[in-house]
Amino acid sequence: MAETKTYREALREAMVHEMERDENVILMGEDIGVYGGTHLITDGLIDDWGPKRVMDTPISENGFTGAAVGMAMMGMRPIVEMMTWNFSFLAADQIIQHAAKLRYFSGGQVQVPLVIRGPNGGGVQLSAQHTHSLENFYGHFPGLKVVAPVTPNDVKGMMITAVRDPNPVIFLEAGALYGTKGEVEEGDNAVPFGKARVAREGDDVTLIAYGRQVNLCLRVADTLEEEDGVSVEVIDLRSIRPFDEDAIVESVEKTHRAVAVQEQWRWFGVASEVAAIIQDRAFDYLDAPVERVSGAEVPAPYARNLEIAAFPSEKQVANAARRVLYMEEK
Amino acid sequence: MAETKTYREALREAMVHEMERDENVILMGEDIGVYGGTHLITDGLIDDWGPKRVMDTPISENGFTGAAVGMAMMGMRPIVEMMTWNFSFLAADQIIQHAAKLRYFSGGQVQVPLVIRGPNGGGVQLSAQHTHSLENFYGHFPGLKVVAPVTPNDVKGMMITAVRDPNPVIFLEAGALYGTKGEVEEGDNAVPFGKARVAREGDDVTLIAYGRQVNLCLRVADTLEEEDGVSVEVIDLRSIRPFDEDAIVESVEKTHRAVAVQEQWRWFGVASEVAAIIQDRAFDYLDAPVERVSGAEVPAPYARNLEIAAFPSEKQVANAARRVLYMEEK
Amino acid sequence: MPEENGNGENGGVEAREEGSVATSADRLVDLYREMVTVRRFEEACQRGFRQGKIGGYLHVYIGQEAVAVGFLDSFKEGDKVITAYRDHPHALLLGSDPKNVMAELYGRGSGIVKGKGGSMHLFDVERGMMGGYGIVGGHIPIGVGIAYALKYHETDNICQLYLGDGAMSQGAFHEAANLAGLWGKDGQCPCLFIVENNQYGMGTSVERTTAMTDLAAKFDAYGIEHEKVDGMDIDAVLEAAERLTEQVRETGKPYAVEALTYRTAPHGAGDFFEKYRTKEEIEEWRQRDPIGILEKKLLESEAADEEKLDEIKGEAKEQIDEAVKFADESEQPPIEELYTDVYAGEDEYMGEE
Amino acid sequence: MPEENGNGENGGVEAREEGSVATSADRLVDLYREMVTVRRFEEACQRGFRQGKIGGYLHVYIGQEAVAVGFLDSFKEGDKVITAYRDHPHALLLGSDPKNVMAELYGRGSGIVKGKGGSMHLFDVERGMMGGYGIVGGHIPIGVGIAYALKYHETDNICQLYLGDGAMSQGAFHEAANLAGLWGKDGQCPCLFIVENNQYGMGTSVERTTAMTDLAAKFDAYGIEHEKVDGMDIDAVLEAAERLTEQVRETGKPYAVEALTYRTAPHGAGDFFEKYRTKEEIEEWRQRDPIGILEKKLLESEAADEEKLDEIKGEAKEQIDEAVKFADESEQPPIEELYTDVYAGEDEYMGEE
Ligand SMILES: Cc1ncc(C[n+]2csc(CCOP(=O)(O)OP(=O)(O)O)c2C)c(N)n1
Ligand SMILES: Cc1ncc(C[n+]2csc(CCOP(=O)(O)OP(=O)(O)O)c2C)c(N)n1
Ligand SMILES: [Mg+2]
Ligand SMILES: [Mg+2]
Repeated sequence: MAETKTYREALREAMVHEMERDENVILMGEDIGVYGGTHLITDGLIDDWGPKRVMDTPISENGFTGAAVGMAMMGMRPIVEMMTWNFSFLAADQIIQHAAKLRYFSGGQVQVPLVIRGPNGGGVQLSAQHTHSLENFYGHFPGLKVVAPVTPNDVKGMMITAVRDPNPVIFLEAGALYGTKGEVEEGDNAVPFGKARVAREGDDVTLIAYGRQVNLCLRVADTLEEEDGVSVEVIDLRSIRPFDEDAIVESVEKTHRAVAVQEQWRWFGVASEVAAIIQDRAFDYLDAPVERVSGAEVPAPYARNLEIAAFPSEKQVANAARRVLYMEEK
Repeated sequence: MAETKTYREALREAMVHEMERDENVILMGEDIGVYGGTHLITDGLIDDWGPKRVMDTPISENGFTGAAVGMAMMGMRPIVEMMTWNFSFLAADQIIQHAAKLRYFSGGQVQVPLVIRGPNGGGVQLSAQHTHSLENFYGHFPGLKVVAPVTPNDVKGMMITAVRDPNPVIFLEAGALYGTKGEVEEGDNAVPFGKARVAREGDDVTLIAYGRQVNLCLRVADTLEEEDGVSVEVIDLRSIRPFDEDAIVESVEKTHRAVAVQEQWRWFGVASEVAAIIQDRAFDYLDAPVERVSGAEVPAPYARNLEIAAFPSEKQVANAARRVLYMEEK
Repeated sequence: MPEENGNGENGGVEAREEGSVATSADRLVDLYREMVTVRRFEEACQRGFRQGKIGGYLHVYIGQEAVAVGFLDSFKEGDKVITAYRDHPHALLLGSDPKNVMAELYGRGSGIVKGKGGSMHLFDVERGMMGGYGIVGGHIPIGVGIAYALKYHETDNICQLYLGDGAMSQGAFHEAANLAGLWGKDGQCPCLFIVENNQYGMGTSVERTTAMTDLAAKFDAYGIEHEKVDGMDIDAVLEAAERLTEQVRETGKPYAVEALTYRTAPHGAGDFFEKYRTKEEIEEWRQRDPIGILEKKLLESEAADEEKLDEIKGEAKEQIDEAVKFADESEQPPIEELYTDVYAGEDEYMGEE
Repeated sequence: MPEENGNGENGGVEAREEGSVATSADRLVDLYREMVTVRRFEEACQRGFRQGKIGGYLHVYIGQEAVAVGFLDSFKEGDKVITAYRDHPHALLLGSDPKNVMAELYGRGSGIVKGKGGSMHLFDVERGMMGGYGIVGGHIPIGVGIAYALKYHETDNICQLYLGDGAMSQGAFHEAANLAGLWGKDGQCPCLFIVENNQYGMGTSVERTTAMTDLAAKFDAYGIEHEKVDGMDIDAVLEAAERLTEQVRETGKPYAVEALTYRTAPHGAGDFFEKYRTKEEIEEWRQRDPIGILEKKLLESEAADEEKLDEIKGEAKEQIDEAVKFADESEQPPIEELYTDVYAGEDEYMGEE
């Protein structure tokens, strides 16, 4: 059974599903209660669940994230809303130095079942301090899990998995897509971490992405199919740590060509890792170097025309695909 | 003219050199003055320069880094000691959201001539919270420059360049090597950013590293030469952002084989970027996939045997080189 | 509700050395003009946002005008101002052309920061505007460093550092205030903290963020003297501003003022619901609207008549209409601008193409 | 120099409900034993470090023993304790075997956290020891969250949260204390903040970190009540500990104690120079050594004679010698341990072999 729902609804549904199941699950964050959440993800929940299950916090990202770490060590399962991931630099010490490592430096005596969630990636004209894609930033650190679902079904299923995971999970939502709709399975549709999703099957070239770039790649795939007669496979990584190496290697063994697409900056990003993995594990299958398409190497500008130029475009991706196919760019 | 000096002495010499030249250059940080600096880099300087040029601060990494950003906007040139880079997660917001982006979001009205320096990388048994290599972490962000010198001469020359740079510079010192000696040029030996150094010339395989792994690679090169008759080129990246792509591409065009070595964790690290660049720009020259050797994918353990196993070893690097040469591992 | 100190019977302002009489009719009329201009500007922004001309986040200052107008009245050449994202009035009052400010919000190349920053990042460094900032609390350490630099360079200037009630929950506030107090011991930190306590950080009232709601008194922890001022009463603000800017200038020590005020507008342009406060509460505060209060005062004291006030309003409207027109007719920034201003110096840009 | 409140004439401790008499001879002798054991342990650590048996960072508690000994005397089953890296006494006093603690410092597999954490990261969760932490201030929010969870789970336990004077400059302290005060309004945060004010953070004295040096009073900003205690006087500490742990337990509200104490040892094992303080100052404080004070008290009150004290010292020495022997003879952790405890659950490890 599946119903059409927005990304926002699916996400909320997952959290409610888990709150019903386990009273250790609580929500906390800035303005998620009385105000309804800046992105309305938690709108109304404080009325149903009360302020103990839906806690408003002061503007203290490091403080409340750290408090949530303490709660998690005690068996609670906090889902912390980072109003946007841009504010998480303030909580980086608690996330990276504490949540991620506590189990290790306690010799396995504690675990930190904590979910930190919020919108990631660019929006519309949010400018330099409010536009970041932090997959690699958190994905670098052992002890964390990092996921970035793009479909409503995945956001629900991966949130359910995240809440049940005994480890800290960095849950990167496609902030620009809260209102987009898709089929969502009813009930418990837990989606495992570490498994990529083939968003579209194809034979000639593999586009590898996650988050809203998956949708961009799907559009590009249509274009390439129609205009260039190219059969495109699109892989949605969805899980950044753990990472599904096999999925991309297998695909490239079939297509012999790959383009990795990301909104984040190029250097030390996910696309570089993708390229490194493919050249390592599918060296003999590759007919062209893996291309990377990334956001422009500048802080995000405000003006809409500059901003559009700063995000990866369909044209860039299509041309990268054409290049690895040794076709003429357009 | 050159003299033998320790890394520590060379570093201090550079700072003093610039303090003499420009009274806007000040040092600030925790316990750098009265206490003499935990790593004795600044030992004695407060006596020579007084507390206005050598400022002790409270334990407020985000606060004093931010204050230094403000000072820099006003034309001062603070050199901030991060007692160790492990504490910089607390200042990540000031570094990434402010120092790096201020010039952009002010439309070029301000500049932030700020150096943040301190020991990076592992030491001996410092364990999980005190062992990080943050090259990729900061190297990802446009607006920052990131360098990681390993020789005494470079640490001096790159510090001089850093102080004169009108942009925020993340200066990652090889913390484990403060006491090591090398030839250091007298006077102004400014070393430009964005130029890698060929630490050893060779023909059969390229080892690419930075920081203390350069020394490890040089030892491996000796071994490979002696034991396996292999001629090894070693490239010291030294500058992470800007990055010298040409140097590694040229070397691989000659050797056809490369191993990237880093102490940091593998995922989204410098070595992945190196591999991505090489497969992109030297695809047709490569005779084997680029291998990556990284630190073990765990928070740093305390016990010495575990710690040693967690850092890249000569054996791992030598075997990676043998693999790309299609030779028997040892 | 605001406490009432710093105004009332003895709330008059001592004549400044320059000889201006604080509450002189002319001066109050000028300040009225400033408040009205700011208000018109903000209303035009709201319209622009609704029309889709302004994007991203937009935060207006409606209801709080007396605070920035009052404190910036004591701004002296060479002083610096820094604030968060609710920053339009600070730029305008420092003399930035409304045209360029509006153009910025419209994302135009003629914007005050070339269209690169938008509403939250107004800079006009020549005029002392050291920026608007988007990370709550993030600008506070920067402002303290600016104040320090002013002394390091042996000027007698000060930094006016504006911050919200919500920002006081941030660690950055704590660390920075502590540094200011510490450096101030040696007279090295001429920083005037101006807390714009508009009762809410987004939808969270002060009482819901801290058990100790006397925000001024929080500065005790840092050895920083402080007081409160009725931020709806321009006279009270002017008095505090003159006295305290002088004091900070002379001592080199930081000082904190909590201005009790209220944002009658929503937090941001996208904040429609306002479930966190009642219509009655907003109405109650509207009674104390700073422009309304001053209007009444001007009329009662016969410093101005209705006609004069209408004239001022008309001029303000005209000026802002022009700014909107300018913004609307300006071009988007040239696409090459994407890659400039990333780095200063030779290697202005280090990316691909 | 420490203020002298909480002791003196009326510094006696009220009898607890359980009927124990605070200053009973037996109890003081027991506490003496604890202090001496901790001291011996720390001295053995210093030796171990000099011998190269202990690596990394090492911070000992010498001079401060009365604080942890006194407060942990009021620890009840189910309570939690969290502190920074100067954490050996806290583990030992909660009942962790000195053998395993020493083995940890020696980096052995028999260490209390399997040799993975070292001196700064002692955990004994079963006994309530929620860890030692290496980032100054980092554990404070965690401790506040632990206290909250204790109430969320409807226990009547509390969290003893130890922190240094230096840690109070951290933003994390500010944010966490504010949360504690806020949650405490509803009785939901039974957290006892124990500031171990040993006068220095590394080489920086309190006066050099803040213009307002009354650390207890800094809790005013968060609506958290507070007091100071002479941390060199075990009697004073005991009195405060009993009274305040009960109060926090009953009210669910946080409370803060500033224990005035002194580290007579260097900050860390590698800190030889001590340019930041004079020999005289150290000597002055040594006069108030908590063990010395108690020793005198025991002898004067004839609660124990020299012989008894020697016996205790001997036993402590023996116990610690055994711990050292155990540590020294233990094996390093098996190399496979490198890859365990990274993740909980099925995918215990996700790296390359
Ligand atoms: C670190 C951080 N957290 C959260 C936000 C989102 N946010 C923007 S404004 C705001 C409220 C700030 O309130 P206050 O400081 O009182 O300023 P006001 O808006 O009332 O002027 C919040 C939470 C942010 N920008 N930065
Ligand atoms: C965030 C951070 N900054 C700096 C350090 C280095 N450091 C370790 S201990 C210490 C002093 C802390 O002083 P205090 O809190 O008074 O504790 P004490 O050592 O006196 O017990 C410092 C600066 C650190 N561990 N973490
Ligand atoms: Mg506010
Ligand atoms: Mg201390």
